[in-house]
Amino acid sequence: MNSAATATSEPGHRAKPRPRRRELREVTLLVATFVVVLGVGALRPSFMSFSNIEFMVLSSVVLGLVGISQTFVIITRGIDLSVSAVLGLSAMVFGLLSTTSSMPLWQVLPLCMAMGAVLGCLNGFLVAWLKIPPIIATLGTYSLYGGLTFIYSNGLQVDQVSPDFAAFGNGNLIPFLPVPTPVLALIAVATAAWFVLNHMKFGRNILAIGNNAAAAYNAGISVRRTLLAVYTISGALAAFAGLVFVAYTGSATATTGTGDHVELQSIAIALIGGTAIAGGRGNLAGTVIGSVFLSVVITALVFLQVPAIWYSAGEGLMILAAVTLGARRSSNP
Amino acid sequence: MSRTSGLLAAAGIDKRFGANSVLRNVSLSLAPGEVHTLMGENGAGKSTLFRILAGIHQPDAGQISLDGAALDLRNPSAAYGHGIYLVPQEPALLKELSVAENMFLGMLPTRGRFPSRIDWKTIRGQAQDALSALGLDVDVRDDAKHLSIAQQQLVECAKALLRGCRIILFDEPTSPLTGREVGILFAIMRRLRGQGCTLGFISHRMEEVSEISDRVSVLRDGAVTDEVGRDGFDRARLVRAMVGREVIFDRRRVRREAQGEPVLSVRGLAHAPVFSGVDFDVRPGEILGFSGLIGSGRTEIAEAVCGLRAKSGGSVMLAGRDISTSSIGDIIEAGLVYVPEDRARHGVILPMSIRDNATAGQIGRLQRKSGILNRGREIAIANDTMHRYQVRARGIDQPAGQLSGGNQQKIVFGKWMSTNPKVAILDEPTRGVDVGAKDEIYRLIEELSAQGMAIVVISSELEELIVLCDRVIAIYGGKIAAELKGADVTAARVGAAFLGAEAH
Amino acid sequence: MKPLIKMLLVSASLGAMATAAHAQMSIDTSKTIKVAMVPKLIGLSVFKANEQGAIEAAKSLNINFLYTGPVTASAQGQVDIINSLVARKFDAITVTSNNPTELAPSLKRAMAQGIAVVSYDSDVSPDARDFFIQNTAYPAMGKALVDSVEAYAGPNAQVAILSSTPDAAIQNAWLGAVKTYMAATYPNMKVVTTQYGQSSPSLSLSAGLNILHAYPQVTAIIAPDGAAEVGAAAAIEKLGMQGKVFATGASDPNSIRQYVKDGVIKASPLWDEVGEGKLVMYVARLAANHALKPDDTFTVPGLGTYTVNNKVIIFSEPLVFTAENIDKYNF
Amino acid sequence: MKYLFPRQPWDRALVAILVALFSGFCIFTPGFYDGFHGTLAITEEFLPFGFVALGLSVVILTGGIDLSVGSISGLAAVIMAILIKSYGLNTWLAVLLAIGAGGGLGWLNGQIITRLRVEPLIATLSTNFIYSSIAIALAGASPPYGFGPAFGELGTGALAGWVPVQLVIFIVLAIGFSGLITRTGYGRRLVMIGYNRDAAHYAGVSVASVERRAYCISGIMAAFAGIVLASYYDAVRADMGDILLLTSITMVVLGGISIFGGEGGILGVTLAVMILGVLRQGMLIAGFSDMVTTMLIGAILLSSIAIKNLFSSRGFDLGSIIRRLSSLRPPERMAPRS
Repeated sequence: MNSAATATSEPGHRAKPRPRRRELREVTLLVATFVVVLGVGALRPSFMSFSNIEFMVLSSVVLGLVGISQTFVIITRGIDLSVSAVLGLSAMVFGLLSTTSSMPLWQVLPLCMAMGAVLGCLNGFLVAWLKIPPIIATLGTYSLYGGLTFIYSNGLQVDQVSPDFAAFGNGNLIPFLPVPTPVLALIAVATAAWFVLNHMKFGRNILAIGNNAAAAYNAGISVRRTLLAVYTISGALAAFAGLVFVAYTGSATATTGTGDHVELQSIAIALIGGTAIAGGRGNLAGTVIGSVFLSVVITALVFLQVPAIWYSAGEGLMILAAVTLGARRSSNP
Repeated sequence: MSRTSGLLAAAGIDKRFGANSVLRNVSLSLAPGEVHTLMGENGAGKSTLFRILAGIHQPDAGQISLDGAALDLRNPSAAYGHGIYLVPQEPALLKELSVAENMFLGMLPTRGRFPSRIDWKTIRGQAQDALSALGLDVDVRDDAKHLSIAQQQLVECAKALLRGCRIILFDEPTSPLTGREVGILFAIMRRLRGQGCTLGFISHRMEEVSEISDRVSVLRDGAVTDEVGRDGFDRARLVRAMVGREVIFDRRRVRREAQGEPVLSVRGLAHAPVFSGVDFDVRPGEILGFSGLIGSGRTEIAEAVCGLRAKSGGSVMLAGRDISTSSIGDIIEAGLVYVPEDRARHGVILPMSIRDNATAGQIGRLQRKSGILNRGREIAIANDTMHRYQVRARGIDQPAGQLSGGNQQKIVFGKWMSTNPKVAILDEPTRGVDVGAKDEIYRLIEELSAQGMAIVVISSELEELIVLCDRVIAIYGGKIAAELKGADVTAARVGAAFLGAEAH
Repeated sequence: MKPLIKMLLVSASLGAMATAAHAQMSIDTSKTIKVAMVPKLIGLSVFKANEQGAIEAAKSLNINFLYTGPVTASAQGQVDIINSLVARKFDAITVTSNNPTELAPSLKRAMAQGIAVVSYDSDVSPDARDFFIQNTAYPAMGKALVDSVEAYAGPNAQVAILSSTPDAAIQNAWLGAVKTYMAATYPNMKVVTTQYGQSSPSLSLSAGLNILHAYPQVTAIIAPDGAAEVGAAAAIEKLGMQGKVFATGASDPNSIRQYVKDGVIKASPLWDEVGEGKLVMYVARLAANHALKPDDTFTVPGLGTYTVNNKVIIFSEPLVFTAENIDKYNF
Repeated sequence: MKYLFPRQPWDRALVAILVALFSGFCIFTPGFYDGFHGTLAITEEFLPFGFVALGLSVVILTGGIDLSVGSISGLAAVIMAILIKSYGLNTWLAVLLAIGAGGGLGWLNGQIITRLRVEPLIATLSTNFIYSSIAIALAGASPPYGFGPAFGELGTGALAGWVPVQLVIFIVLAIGFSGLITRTGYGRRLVMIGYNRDAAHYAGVSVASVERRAYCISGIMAAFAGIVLASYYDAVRADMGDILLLTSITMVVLGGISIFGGEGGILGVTLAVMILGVLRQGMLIAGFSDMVTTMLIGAILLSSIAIKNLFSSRGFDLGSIIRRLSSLRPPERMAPRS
């Protein structure tokens, strides 16, 4: 609260070299994940079977993808609640196109992502140009895009997708490498996101805006264009997650995404991963590992025969724990 | 760095914010190789003028030109393009980013084609070189949040140089700095001037102005009232130009040795590592000075005494009552108030009315048993504050944000004084306040003291402590380093306490 | 094998009976009436199939038909819609409810204004509707589900249940019937876990995978919910456990066609949703005409003769989809 | 009563919109105007949102948010139902206890936010998960229903046969909340915190305790909404509050309360409750489907804030509109200071 008064060193010389505090949340999470896997695995050996581990990783992919874009948005001090609606719409468009038309995968994929980008772009416009607080702007578009899904689907649902689509969701892209394509996609997207955030101007501009938008503007960074791009990417990635979802599950309904509260869960994993809700600081590796961690914990609850009704409570407690642990560490000046 | 000579001129500048006319037909020219100082009361429009020159605001009318060529400064980066850089009063470094990145903000060099990567090595190297050139020893990889305000200002200077800016405007840089830090800043300003840079400077402190300036322009109510060259400096003339009347300010209070029981008594106050072992007493009618550098712990001690900040040990007795564990509200109720130095952040709530602000310190007392506020008393208190401190406003329902800075400060002052405290701690009561208002505030403090209030004044201005205080405590490194009273409160001794403290 | 074959025979003979029936009641269709069909939510293909049948029937019955429902499966959303239908002076409202009791007050208000209320699929409280069309008798459905498990996973099957939500009325009724019948008929069959898919495809799939990982002894999954059965089947297929674990449930043929053909689902009971939609319109027309008594019989051309028993009409015996017959149904 | 008359341009605009909407529906939508009582009875369909919105207003005025209102109302209703059905408690005693439970849950939110220093958004997101789990667990497979006609009066009854009980309670509560915010010391502190928490802290306001009480109030109102819903439906469900959140936030924001805290009043919220309620019911009666209505509410939320941002503190005159639209520079927020 009193940061103005806490500067203690003098100019010209530093009293002591400060240890540079870097909280390595991703390492903490990785350790925690292993602890859970080993612990539950000791009680229920099948928990550690390859197929179960593959499943736990695979089932975190969709959330992980959305979490990455959510991380970018949160770094700018924003929030994107519309991701789940975009995901649902994209899943529906992709699924219906794959069953009702003969468009090949390589055409449908960019089409859906472009659609997601357009929807995200509208969010960006509302936030950056019309100055609507992100939580309100994306709450509004959440209703709008959710409605679009209903109108588009007209009561239909996707029950199965064509084989090449299904192969995209379940097969291995590289033969002899037992890593399913969605996991590869997540790794690729996460690596690209990490590169953008740490080694490209665009990424640094995002961080600068999250720290202090006015200062960034004064330094010649186009705040509005950057925000527009961040929300656009968020929409495109959510759409991509929708594709992965359909390809993996083979089904989509009008409440896909919104019904599963992907928007809240993606925020949750970003926070568990160590991204600060106040913006300016983000941890992509943490987000990705956070999504795996969430999936591992929920699966562990099943294996430990905890009644299903308590899963969401577990999720809530986990967010609280992650956030309070983070607050403890960063509250020291 | 191959720039033109850099004669920056503004002509006929008008600027309004909503209904407020801030600048009216202002003309100013900054010549290369000179330090041109802008003086003026709060709300005179100094910062606005600099911000217009730096492209942050756009004028409603008028023209800015560089070496005779008209400029269109639609945003700060356009200004950088013409070599103009503004060092803001409170440097806006991005806390979570490294110092090096902050310095290259908005112009990060990249290498490679696509995707072009940020060239971190070059950034770090150049940033370190630029800081070393200014004599600042900071690890550029460190996060900016670890720098002091003074360090941040020097980083801002380095930023300007990195951008090849030769016209650097300093918006009141010295008010958060200690004397020693000001010395370092001035040395750098002189070096820049020697290199042919054009420097703009805003300050309230007369000594600083006469020390560094080659030319002074005075603004009053949005218009230039005087402009003098170095040889024409005359304190009285400048002050008159600023306030529009004569001000006598070599006044000195008759120092008193207050008697009687201490009304506030602090023992063993500690909160490691910020401060520890703090003991002091204040008696009714006494003005106690707290001297010390920013970051010495003086503000933290005061806030801990007033319950605004956690403490790990020690006791605070107010009029014989232990208030060490009381809440802030109870402490104010018991008669101890702290008037913070940062008006905009801690003092006044800009969107709320004068009435709401003036009564904000005593909501509890205005409440009836039902919890409903006594409107009549609220109005009475607000009117009384307006009257007693001569606040210039349309009425008590005007939002505080529409008032000038000086009038806001008066309301802040009135807000805490209207709670009728026994002890008041005033933190930098004249920070960022112009000469005329300063004089008025000194008079008010003396008046309150004469009525028997015990007052603690925290200040980093030597002159202020000597003019006002009966007794001065020097704080260094979170501890009481020296105590001076009576005849010992002289410029030499208080100055020595600063120096002595620094020798530790 | 035996019970299943018997069941198939029963449903086949029922169909034969229906076509053989002749006694046709004349329905007064002189006046155009407005009838609304309110599903649990719009956007699910099972309800869409009802709509398909209803539209067909509405034409011949001189009905001005409207299909409208909430976007999420919420009772509140349905109440809002029912209230608006009352205000718009519909002649009959047909509804499958998200909650039996929450809808009751607004349906009672509709009845008080002379609007005929017909519930189908999921019932509302008996005093809040004129007639209820039950898809199929609960014990019959429970029996069909358990029998299909026994047929392929044997009488000692370890069964997992994957339902929609803990308080889904119709699912709970079926599961109750499943457990009763199981306990009475196959004492060695056991339910080892109950999980919920919230009627969401993704959550159902996760729950299905979780079941298979966490309970390796499971040999059959009973998933009496559209999304749940698909999720369970997809989970079995993903893990390559076709032939080791069998899924059954209550889902429309289009959703499970692929899995039935792949052998993950051998038999899955449901009923003819399109036909049910037709029947709903007939009953709505009759109720609006005040031509139906609480205990009555009537005949629907193309569907058969139905008995009204204390305002309840059972649509049919379970219709069991298998690899042989599934291509005959498209909904 | 003078202060009840809308003085803010925003409130006046809301009044105009409400009047236009209402008369528009009365004229163009057959079935909307259903006699005086029938039309008033429409309010029963949406006032539970309004109760939540009143409580949320208090939280949003402090600059916070409460995402757990939906699960609190579901949980409170389930608690009440169980107390009545399983423990045979007197209905009204059970209602009181359930409202108390709602207050307790809100208080717990406040504790997490102020003691653990968790962002309100995150804290209430987490407790939303937790509370809904508890509600589902308590409700079990067949949640109780049927609480008797006396209890039903709360949700569907009408005073003197024509004024819905819900409406009477809402008006009383709205006046009470308006007084709480504008007239009491607590309200003053609330607004101070919303505008500038640091300044409030320095002025001796116990920020944490004011906030805790705000979340407590929000919890109480959410619980009350849940109980009204239970009465209206004569049944409870664990997830019956889920639909409350988005619409209630929309009502608060459309009502002119700034999501950043401090600014706005209850009059605006009351008007927004009526506008959104009338709009939704009117659209449904006019035959628009649920999703079109939902989309429209989303669009209204966006355009209302956009309009407010474009023209805030600059009045609604044509000149300023043109100026704002022609200038694409970011607004200069900083007050001039030197």
